[in-house]
Amino acid sequence: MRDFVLKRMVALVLPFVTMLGLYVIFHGHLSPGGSFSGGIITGLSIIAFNLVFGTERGEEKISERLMALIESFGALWYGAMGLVGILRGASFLMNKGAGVPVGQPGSLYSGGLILLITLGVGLKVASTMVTLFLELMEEED
Amino acid sequence: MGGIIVSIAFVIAAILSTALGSLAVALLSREEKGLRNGVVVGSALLGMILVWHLGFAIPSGVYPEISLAIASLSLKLAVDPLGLTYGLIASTLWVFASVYSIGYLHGDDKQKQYFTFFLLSAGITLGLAFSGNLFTFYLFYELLTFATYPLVVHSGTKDALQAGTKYIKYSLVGASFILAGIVMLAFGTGGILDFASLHTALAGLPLGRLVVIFFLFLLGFGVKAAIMPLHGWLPAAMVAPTPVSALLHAVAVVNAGVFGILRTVYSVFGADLVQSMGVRPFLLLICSITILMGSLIALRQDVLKRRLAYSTISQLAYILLGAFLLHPLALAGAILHMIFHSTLKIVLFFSAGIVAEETGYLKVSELSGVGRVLPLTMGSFGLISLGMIGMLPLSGFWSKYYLLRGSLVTGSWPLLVVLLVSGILNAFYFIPITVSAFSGQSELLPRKRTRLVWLMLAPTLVLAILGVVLGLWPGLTWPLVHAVVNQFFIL
Amino acid sequence: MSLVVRDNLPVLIVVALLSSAYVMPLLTKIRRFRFAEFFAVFMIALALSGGIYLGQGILNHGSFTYAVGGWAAPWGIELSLDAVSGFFLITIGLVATPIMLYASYDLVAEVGSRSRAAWFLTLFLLLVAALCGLAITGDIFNIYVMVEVATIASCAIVSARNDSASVAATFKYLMLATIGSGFVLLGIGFLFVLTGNLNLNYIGQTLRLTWQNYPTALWVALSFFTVGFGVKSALFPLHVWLPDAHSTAISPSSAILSSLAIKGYIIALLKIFYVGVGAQIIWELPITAILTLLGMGAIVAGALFALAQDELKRRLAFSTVSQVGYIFLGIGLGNIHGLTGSFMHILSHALTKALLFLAAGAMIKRTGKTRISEMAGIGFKMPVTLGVFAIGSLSMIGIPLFSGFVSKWQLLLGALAKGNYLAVLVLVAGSLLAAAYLLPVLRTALFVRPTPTPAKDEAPSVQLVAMVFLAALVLVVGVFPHQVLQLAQKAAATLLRWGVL
Amino acid sequence: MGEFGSRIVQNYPYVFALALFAIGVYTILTHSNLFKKVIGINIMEGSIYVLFIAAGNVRGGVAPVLDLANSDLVYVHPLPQALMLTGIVVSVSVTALSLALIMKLYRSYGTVDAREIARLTRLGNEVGADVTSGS
Repeated sequence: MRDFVLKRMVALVLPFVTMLGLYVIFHGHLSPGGSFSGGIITGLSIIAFNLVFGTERGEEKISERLMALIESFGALWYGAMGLVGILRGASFLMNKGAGVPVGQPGSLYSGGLILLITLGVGLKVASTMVTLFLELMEEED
Repeated sequence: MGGIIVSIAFVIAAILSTALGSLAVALLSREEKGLRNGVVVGSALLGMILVWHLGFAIPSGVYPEISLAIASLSLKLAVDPLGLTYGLIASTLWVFASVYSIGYLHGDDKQKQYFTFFLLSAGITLGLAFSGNLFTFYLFYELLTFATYPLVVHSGTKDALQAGTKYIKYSLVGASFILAGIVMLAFGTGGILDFASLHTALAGLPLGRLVVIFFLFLLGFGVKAAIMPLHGWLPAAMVAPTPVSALLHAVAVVNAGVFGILRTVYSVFGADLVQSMGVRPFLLLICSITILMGSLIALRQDVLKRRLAYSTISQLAYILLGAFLLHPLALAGAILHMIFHSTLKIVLFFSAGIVAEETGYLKVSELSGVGRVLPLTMGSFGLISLGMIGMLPLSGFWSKYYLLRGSLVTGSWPLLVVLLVSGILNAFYFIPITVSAFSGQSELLPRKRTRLVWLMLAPTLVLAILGVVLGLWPGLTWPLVHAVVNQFFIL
Repeated sequence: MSLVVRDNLPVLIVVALLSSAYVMPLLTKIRRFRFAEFFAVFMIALALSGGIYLGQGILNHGSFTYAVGGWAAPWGIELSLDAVSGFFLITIGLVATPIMLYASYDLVAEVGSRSRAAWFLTLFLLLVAALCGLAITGDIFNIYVMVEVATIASCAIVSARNDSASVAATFKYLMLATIGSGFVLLGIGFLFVLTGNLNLNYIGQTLRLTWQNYPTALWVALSFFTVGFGVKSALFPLHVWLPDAHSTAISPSSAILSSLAIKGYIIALLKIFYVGVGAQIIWELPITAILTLLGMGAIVAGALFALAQDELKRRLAFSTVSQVGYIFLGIGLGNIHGLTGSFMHILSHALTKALLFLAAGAMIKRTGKTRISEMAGIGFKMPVTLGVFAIGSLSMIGIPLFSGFVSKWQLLLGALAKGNYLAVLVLVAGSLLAAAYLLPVLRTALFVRPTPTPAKDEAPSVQLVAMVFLAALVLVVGVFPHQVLQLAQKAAATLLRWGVL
Repeated sequence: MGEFGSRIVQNYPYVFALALFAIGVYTILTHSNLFKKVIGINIMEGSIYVLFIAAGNVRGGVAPVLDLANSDLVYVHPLPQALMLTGIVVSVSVTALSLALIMKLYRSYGTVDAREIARLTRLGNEVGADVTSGS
């Protein structure tokens, strides 16, 4: 793709899109949206980069191997957060009841583990989207 | 005989000795022929001794049993006179057949497979004999089909495979009737299937359902007993090696069917109940048809083994006739006939096998003059076939005598005609064979003694002598027959 | 610590399986592949022995519930550990481990590349995790999620080898399975609208009081479930995807799909019908009669289709259609014997069909022959494999002393208790037909001897161990079914709410 | 009929959802173009979202985001929305998987027509049979 306007535009907009995605992930427990929507937006920003600048440059920025790593990490992170409840003597995924500090309602840190879980899920969703995209691109070769 | 220890352990040991023998044969390498033959004869012999031991204990009247829970059904082994009769016949003849097989299969490259299943069938047959309830009976009955299938298709030819398929089809369909019957029975009695307690449990069931169950059993066991419309597999299965035809299709498998019907009539329903179901005339009619048709078709067979097969069909119906007359005398006749027919028919098959192996002749029309080459073989064939016809000093006479008396006592005089006509037909299809074998012209080359012919001849002769002895002293079997009759009729 | 593990065992089993599924891609990148295979086998064995332990515990100490996240029943997701869960967990444990062991041999060569092999392991673990999840969950939407995970994993597992035939079969499977999911979700929507609950027990309580107000809506919802789960568990005539999918997949895939995956959906159906709606209501609606009819049709039609196949794996696949009919027949009969028979058949068919598919896979791998008519004399080449195949066949036919008989017996009693003589006939005919389509394989392989006699060339010992283990289980369940049967009866009693109402 | 008609009108979201569902299933089953099948799947899934969201709707309700300042707000039922989020994730996965499969199919068969693929598969089987019986 040699479209100058497209490249410049995307280069300009992408950081903000990524930022928006992360914002949505982090505010999942406060406002509409959450890990899934945020993850999709974050993932799409990476996909857009790959589309516009080509998969080779995409690979340079974030390698497929790293993506796979993040993907696995996201899922394992969720499991690990769930185990916090168990390790504190309560049940799986237990939050407040397991003694996790929950913070002030309405502030960014509220809801205890939920933020951390959302983060893991968001990463997982983003990386999965990218991996799926890359898989489909590869098949074409 | 008070000193004899009677225990169910003997039954288990007898079953295990043959089953483990089968396992040992399967594990031995193909080449170790000597050891394998030793194992085969040894375990068959051990099984026979153990069963005979129990047989000697009959007068003591102690009948041990054992139960094992399985599938909400109990696996039960028990000793009773009827089971002992079948067990004694099978285990004894198995020893002879195993010796004969070793001679017959000499040089065959599938001996290992053959003897594995040969011994396995022996174990299953003993299990069948000493089954203490219907479920156990059904279990061994079904397993017997699968264990004997490899023996039927032993040669691996297309004919053999087709015959095997036919055998499996008939048997499995039959067995499913039995299963349906057992389920209906179990459902009606609340799970009671013990032969010992079935009578009382059946008492409350509606007669109509009992008749349905009875016919399900009859259809099922009738397949292996080769009752006339269900007999198709038996002549086809004659492609099997001769010892298999002799043992399975004259003794073990067909008698399993007959034994099943005896169990159905006497152990499951009881003579009184069968009487009150009003099915007796129909049953007698079927048996008469089978007797006559079997004999008539046998007349027209040229292949010797097929002629013997139809003769078997006809003779088995004698036993069933005795069973269905529901009278002590007739039952005695039936039990006697079961013993005698097995002993005699196996001799006939053994002889036919020796003839086929030594001369290559399979057909009756080819046999003229064979007697001069194989005098001992054809001599025993001739003598024993006389017994089969029911000539006076030979064993077949006594069983038919009791059958006749039984039918007269119960007033079923038309059966008299059936039995007499059939006897005449028997003479027509047996005597010409012997006559032409000894009188006809022979163009035979001197026979080649490539096989271990003495291993085949010895059991034949011993059994022929046994057949004669039983004929001269029929009282030898009396304790057994008496015990069976006593078991089911209060005399 | 051990107490912590024991208290949280239900959720830990699923978490362990899911986590190891996601660890798998990492492992294959940093270690030798052998290690990943070993790890997968180890994790499955570990998690599933946990499952078996749990099932034992339920048998001995009764059922219990587990609130995920500490949120109690009507609000949170509740795991309901009753005899049904215990039974299915034991089934999964006994069957999935040997299949995984079998698959671990030379997996890379089987599916083509290391990355595909890693995918296979991930998907396999995901599928098993989803099945465990289905076994333990008491929440209707959770059921949907698990069903979806299982569906996607099993679709992907079909095309593990990536050859064109299996991809085409996968696509067909995916389309129909998705329609099935659509119906299931629609049914869940109906139940949610009717009761306002997602917890099965609460749905049941609400429906018992109010169902007479909207019988039609309930009836429609149940039809949706029947169609949805019917497609997924290949209930005749919705089975069209199964023969292609199960016959083109690699053998361990076929084994797990045929033996466990479709049973998971049946367990879900049972839970929704009997826990969520309740036996009393089910019996009032014509649904049981329809299931009985479909089950009988499946038994006969599946077997007839199987008879017409010459390709071994296709024949086994159609046999699954027929055997699933037994399970649905038992569900349709709906009495204690029928349901016990269904549960026993779930276990027995899982063991048996896994065994048959694995043995068939070993035969096909060694000889390259896929058609039964070409298999003359394989028994001389691979006696042990054919031996276990014979055990599987006899069990499938329902010969006493083999596990298949135990379930057949219960189903027969159930049919008689219902007075349904047609079902008795079909059950008996079904085993005859099973004999008709399985015994010719044995006949050709064992008794037709090609010349010259082939030399012995047995399957690799790891795979033999897996198959012999399954065969031994078939025999153990057949000869000593007491404990398993008791658990199956308990599961059936749970569904019928015996002792609850 | 009048009562029935009024019930239909009252429950129009559900009727709409079921109609959409039927359209989706019809598309999947009847169209031989694989992409259209995937579109059918998405229509079908969409109909279920409609059903759930309509079930959770409260007339005059607002999005279920807690507003501490305004305590007398009526919220719509948040549960169906959460459920449908999961439903969307599932449908995305299914779509992704089917697209990947379609690409593989296109590479091996050179077509995205289901009938054509079935024909080619059958052909392949027959050729395969010939090869094996000949060898």
